[in-house]
Amino acid sequence: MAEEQVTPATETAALVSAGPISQWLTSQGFGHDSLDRDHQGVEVLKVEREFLLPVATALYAYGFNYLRCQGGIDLGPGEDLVSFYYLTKLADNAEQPEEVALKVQVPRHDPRLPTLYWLWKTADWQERETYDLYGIVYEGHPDLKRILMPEDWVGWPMRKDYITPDFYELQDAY
Amino acid sequence: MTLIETRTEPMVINMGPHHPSMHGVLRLIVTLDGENVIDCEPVLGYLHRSMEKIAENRTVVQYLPYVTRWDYLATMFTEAITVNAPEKLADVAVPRRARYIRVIMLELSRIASHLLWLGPFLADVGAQTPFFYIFREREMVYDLFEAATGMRMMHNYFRVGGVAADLPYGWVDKCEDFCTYFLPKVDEYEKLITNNPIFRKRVQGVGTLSREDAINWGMSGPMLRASGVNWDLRRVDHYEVYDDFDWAVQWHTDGDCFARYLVRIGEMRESCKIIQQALKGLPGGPYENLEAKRMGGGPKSEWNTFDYQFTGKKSAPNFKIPKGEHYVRVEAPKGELGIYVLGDDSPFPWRWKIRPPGFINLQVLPQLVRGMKVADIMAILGSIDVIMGEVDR
Amino acid sequence: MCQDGRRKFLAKPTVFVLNGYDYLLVFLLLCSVVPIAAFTLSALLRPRRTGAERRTTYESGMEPQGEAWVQFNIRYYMFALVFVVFDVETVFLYPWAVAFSQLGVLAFIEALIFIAILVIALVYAWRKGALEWS
Amino acid sequence: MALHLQYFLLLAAGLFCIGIYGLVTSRNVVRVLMSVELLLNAVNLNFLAFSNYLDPQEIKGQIFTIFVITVAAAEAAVGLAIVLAIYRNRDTVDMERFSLLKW
Amino acid sequence: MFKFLNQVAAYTQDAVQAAKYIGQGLTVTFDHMRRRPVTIQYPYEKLIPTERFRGRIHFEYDKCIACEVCVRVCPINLPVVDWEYNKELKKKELKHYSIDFGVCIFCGNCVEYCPTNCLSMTEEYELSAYDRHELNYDSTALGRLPKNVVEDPMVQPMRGLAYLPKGVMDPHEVDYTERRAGLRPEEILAQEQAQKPVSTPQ
Amino acid sequence: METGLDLQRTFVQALEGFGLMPGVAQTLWMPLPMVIILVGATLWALVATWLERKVSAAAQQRIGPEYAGPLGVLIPVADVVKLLIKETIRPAKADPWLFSLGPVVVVLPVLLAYLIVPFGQHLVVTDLAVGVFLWVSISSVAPIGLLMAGYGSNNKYSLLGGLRAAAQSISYEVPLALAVLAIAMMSNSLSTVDIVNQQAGYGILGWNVWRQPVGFLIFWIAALAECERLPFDLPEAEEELVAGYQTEYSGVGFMLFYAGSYLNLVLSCLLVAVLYLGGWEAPIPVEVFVTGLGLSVTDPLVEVITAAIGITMTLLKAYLLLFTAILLRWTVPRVRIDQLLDLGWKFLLPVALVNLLVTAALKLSFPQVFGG
Amino acid sequence: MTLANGVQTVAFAILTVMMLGGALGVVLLNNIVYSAFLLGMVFISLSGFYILLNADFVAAAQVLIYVGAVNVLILFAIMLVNKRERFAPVPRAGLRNLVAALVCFGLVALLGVMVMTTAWPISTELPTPGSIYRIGQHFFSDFLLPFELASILLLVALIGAVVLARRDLIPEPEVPNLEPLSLPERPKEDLGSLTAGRP
Repeated sequence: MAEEQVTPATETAALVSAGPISQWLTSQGFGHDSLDRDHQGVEVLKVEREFLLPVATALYAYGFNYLRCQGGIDLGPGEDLVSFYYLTKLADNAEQPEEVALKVQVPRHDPRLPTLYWLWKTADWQERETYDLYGIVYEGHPDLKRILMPEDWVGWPMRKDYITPDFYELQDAY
Repeated sequence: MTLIETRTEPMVINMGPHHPSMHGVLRLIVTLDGENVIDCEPVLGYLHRSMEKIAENRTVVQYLPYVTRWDYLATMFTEAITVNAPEKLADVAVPRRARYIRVIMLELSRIASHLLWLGPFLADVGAQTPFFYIFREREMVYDLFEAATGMRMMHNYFRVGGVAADLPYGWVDKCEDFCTYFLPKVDEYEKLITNNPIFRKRVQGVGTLSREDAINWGMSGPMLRASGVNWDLRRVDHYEVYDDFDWAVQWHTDGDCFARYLVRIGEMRESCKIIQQALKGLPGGPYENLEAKRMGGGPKSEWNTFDYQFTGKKSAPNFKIPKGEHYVRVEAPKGELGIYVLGDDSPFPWRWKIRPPGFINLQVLPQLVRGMKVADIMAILGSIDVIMGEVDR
Repeated sequence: MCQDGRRKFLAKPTVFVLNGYDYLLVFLLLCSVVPIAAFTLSALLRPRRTGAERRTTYESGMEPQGEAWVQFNIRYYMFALVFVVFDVETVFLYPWAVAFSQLGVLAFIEALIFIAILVIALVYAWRKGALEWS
Repeated sequence: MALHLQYFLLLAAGLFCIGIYGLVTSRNVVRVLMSVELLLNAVNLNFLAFSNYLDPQEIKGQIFTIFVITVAAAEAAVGLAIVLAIYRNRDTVDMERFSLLKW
Repeated sequence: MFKFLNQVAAYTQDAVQAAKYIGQGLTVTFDHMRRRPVTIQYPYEKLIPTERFRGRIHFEYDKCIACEVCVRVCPINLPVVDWEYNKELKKKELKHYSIDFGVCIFCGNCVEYCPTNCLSMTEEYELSAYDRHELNYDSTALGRLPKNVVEDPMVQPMRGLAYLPKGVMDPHEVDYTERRAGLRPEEILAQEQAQKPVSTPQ
Repeated sequence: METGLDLQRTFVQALEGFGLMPGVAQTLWMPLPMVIILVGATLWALVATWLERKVSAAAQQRIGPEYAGPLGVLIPVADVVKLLIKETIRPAKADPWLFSLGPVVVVLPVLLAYLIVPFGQHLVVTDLAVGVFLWVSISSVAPIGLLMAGYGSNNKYSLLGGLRAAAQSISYEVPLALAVLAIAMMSNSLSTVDIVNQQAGYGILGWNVWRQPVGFLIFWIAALAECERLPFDLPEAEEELVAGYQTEYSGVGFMLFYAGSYLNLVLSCLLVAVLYLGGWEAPIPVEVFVTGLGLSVTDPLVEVITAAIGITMTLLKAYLLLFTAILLRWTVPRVRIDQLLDLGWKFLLPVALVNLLVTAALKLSFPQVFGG
Repeated sequence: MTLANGVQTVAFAILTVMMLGGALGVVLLNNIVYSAFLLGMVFISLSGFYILLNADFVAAAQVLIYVGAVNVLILFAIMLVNKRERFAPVPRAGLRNLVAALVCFGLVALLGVMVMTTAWPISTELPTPGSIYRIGQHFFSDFLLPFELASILLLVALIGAVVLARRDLIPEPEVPNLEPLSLPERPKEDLGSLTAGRP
């Protein structure tokens, strides 16, 4: 299913023609892989977590001042977790501004990656939410704790191998 | 200047979840020094229903009734984004008439949402009366919704490939009536509110967010535009048929609560203008005319072609979301409402990430209220325009 | 003067010359009957239920955090301070105002000086930020 | 029963002595200040009693009382400000610990 | 001194301006006092639900083929379709059908996708009950005809904005039987034909 | 001036006519006007709450109370009954004494101040020499009650609300007192009856509002602030403090606060009417008609009619002001605490001082116009 | 006994009880807040006495200043230093208090005897109503200097009090309490132990 979709993409990364942003990054010497463009033609870059911070900083310097959306993906039970970032160049009277998506795969047993809070403040709650739902730990985040789920919740609800506890199902309906 | 020393014990006070002005079930843990706010921590999740998890277990048809519960005041937008995501991923063509109907509905919904922002915002700074005035107009919008969709709030009207039903007959006329009725009412609100010295004093210079901060904090919608960014997704993304109409992006450079107020008031006017234009340009005209033309034109009439349908092709109950991923967004009244959808060629999406504008906009609240007065918390929170349904999802 | 030898030290009883103040006392008593009556009536009529939950302090539906009896901000005190001064001032000015028509220009000038000095106090408090909140 | 000067004087004496007691025994500075207010009020009562019984025409006692009230208000303002200042430095309102000037 | 006077003048001007704008606001609220209240006094006046209104679901037992599409499109698979396979007829035979309106959100998906139109939405919205289990409607209850607001002599029926005549914004102003805005397609056609008697539909 | 209806004299004389001792007759008379004024005040406050509902409803295109009595006039009665039979909950952590005494201390000064409201030459409970000054001074007791309630509830909202209420109350007392001072200066007396008499004779032209327009505005603003009406209702700002110092109160405690606030509002309106709008004087002096009709002012019937007109006029003026206050409440937003105090200290206080001095100067220059 | 006389006697009795009870409460009660509120009661009862002594203006001023201003000031001050403070016990505190009480009692007795034995030169003139005019005239004739000095006293008091009560904010390098606010009612999760992606 999804593992078919993304994992092979890393192997065939060379086959995907690198977009302008990828080329620029390469020219600046930032290691990354290009994945398939997404359905709207936005470049998707795969970054190792060690290089997330430099690549993100480079993109910030490049002009991507707006972190649109940050979230997590679970590639399936036992598979890696992904943290994705959609970046945009926000400007006045923009016409089709440049966009780019970053994806960072982290192993399920060690889901750690650096926070982007210090680049884009908006990552604050979005990363907290991803942490809350997927258990991806963003190192360096100022206040990483559960945000939507109760503080004492056990488990990461959005992971595909999460087993829904049966205690709340239709609590008082009958 | 020297200040009076204020090293007194801070008072930690809970505002919410059961508080008259918390816009739902938000909880703020506010640390006060007298009347001054030292710190504020929002606590969310009281309305969390795990909408993303639900989405992973529902077909689009099944999921559509849920989405109006995100932002239950701008319901059309949640439906629009929910059908846009699979629709664009599957490259489903949408008839032109359906797009026009969508725009009309979206803009009506924007008016309704802004109205129900205006009332509580004014109530937050202490004026109760506008709350009743806005309900008068909002009820009319909802009457129109009810006639077209069958429900006042939870419409379930948008479909993959169009909308659920054509506009009922007489609807276009009444919608025009509403627009002509509504614009003077906005002037009346402005007369009542805009220049009121107390209101001005309460909101001007309060909760100021600079352009850089607004972008960095990921603000969107009126929050962003009030901070001096001319950024409206209707213009940026050219989605639906907004390019057909003559309208202006509302933006201000002050970045305070008053600028947000002006932006939203302006947007109501613009929305009204868009609706008027869309009603005029509706392909095929109002339902009754179109139907008459169809009846007159016979089965092979040009009025039966694709662009004059209200829906391209009725989606199957088990409509499959094709393999692929993308991030779609619409300009909701509160800001950028986005969906990241990852399909794997099954009726259920593999990942359905919602980017609610309220959630992102709310996180700047502690930043804005620090150092302000207790009363400013309400003004600022009101000006952010959060709906806990979409913040907690 | 001292008619009664036994109680000669109680020379002369008071002569109460102010009229209308007996009304004040009686009215005060009558007024205090109102809340007492309200409380009594309500005590007879109202239901009585017990329970720990209903007797908790309201704090937006959460358990109250910490004491409400905390030290408070000094700004309120500053206003009270300025108020004391101006309250005393009004007390001085009332006799002046009432007797003004018999006092003449000199009194006006004297009161002007009086007020001017207190305006200095106001200006001082203003400048020193005693009337500020931030 | 009619009211006599002596009643008021006795009352004032009582109030004064209660004030003295509070002044001597209180450990809380604010209570000490309140006791001082009691003393001043006892004096005021005396003034007014004398004014009414001994000088009913010129009522200079009333004038004195107003001045005493003024002084008392000023005293309260400054006294409490001093209390606050000391409290800020010593973090206590205990009289026994305000022994800075003792030696 | 002059500067001070200027300040005072500006201050006064501000105060006058403030008073003016507050007065302006007062005129707005004062003006509303002569307008007709927009409230609809609910139990005595009621809005007639629109044609598309999604009220309580009506179910026709005989039409149902127990296909369970309604269950599949329902967000929470709510309808309970109890059927048995009749081997002689080689058909599914419906035994029982029920919807719990305490849980139903009236999204209308079941009605929209029902292949035989045995489900329909009625205009009935007053579903209150003393016990939530009373809201679990079985096939009989689902088959009852809905109550109509217009038929109730205690109620003054009114129509929502969309069904009022053109130009009328207040339902209090017109009788509910008055024609709504817009012509019917046949009428438009008739009008057109009246204008152009020669042209015939192709 | 011994004109006008003097019920007390008539009553006492009548009783003495029955052979009662003067003292006893006086004693019998004493509680009568008091009870009447108390009942009247309560009634006016109830009418004020009803008006509040109706006017706000009208301003918001609603209907408001409709079914409780004709036009819903019985709704205040229903309120009172409801609040009386409601359970009174005292929080476990609250201080029982302060919590219970708070509302009483708030409501007592307000009730007491009705003592000095005149409705006619002799239609006043008692005409005290210190009149308005008494009102100013006893209304300064209210902050104590507010602090009691706020502190006694042991609730953070209550404490904040109580402190705000006290701060607000004291801040607006000085401008209020100074505005009254200017009036007292013009009428050379603090007695409310004297103040009205001083405005009499010229009909609407003689009213103090023309001579004291600034004072009128100051007094009105300060009175609204003292009553905690909407532009200044910070102590119970529901958006911030839920209900301020009233948060923990239910049943009768709440009722006392609620009644107290409306009693205070009615009282303020009555006092504005008395101090600035000529009290019981009609816009055109009644004497003009009386003499025009060839009747004597001392004619008993004329006296009764004059008294009735006087009472009506006073109430009419007061309710006109009340209406303004209500409409204002439903029009404007609430000010912030710092703006409130700024307005009080940095605007009203200097303006009131200047107004006082200008009044004094004018009085020196034009003694005729400004009360000799 | 006339009516007015009766009212006065009753009033005197009530006020005496109020005043002495309140004053004793002020000095004896443990809770300083109660003391402050009782102080207000003492002030009000004193103003009642003033009315009995034909001083209506002073009575109103008493309420206005003492209750409305000074008492509020005291209450604010109490709330400012409102810390539950347990005073360190002082040796022989009971004895001290007893001695003080005895001395005070002696003082009362002494004063009482003095009051009762002195032949007061009581005036036979009747007090005139309208004391406020008289006070006004005094203020601007023989008491003019004190009148003006009073304003200076008030000015000085205000300046002194403002200077004392405020302290100029010295820009200390003190870091404002940076530890994040926490939710006390729920246990916090340990971030370190979450690495293993447990279901």
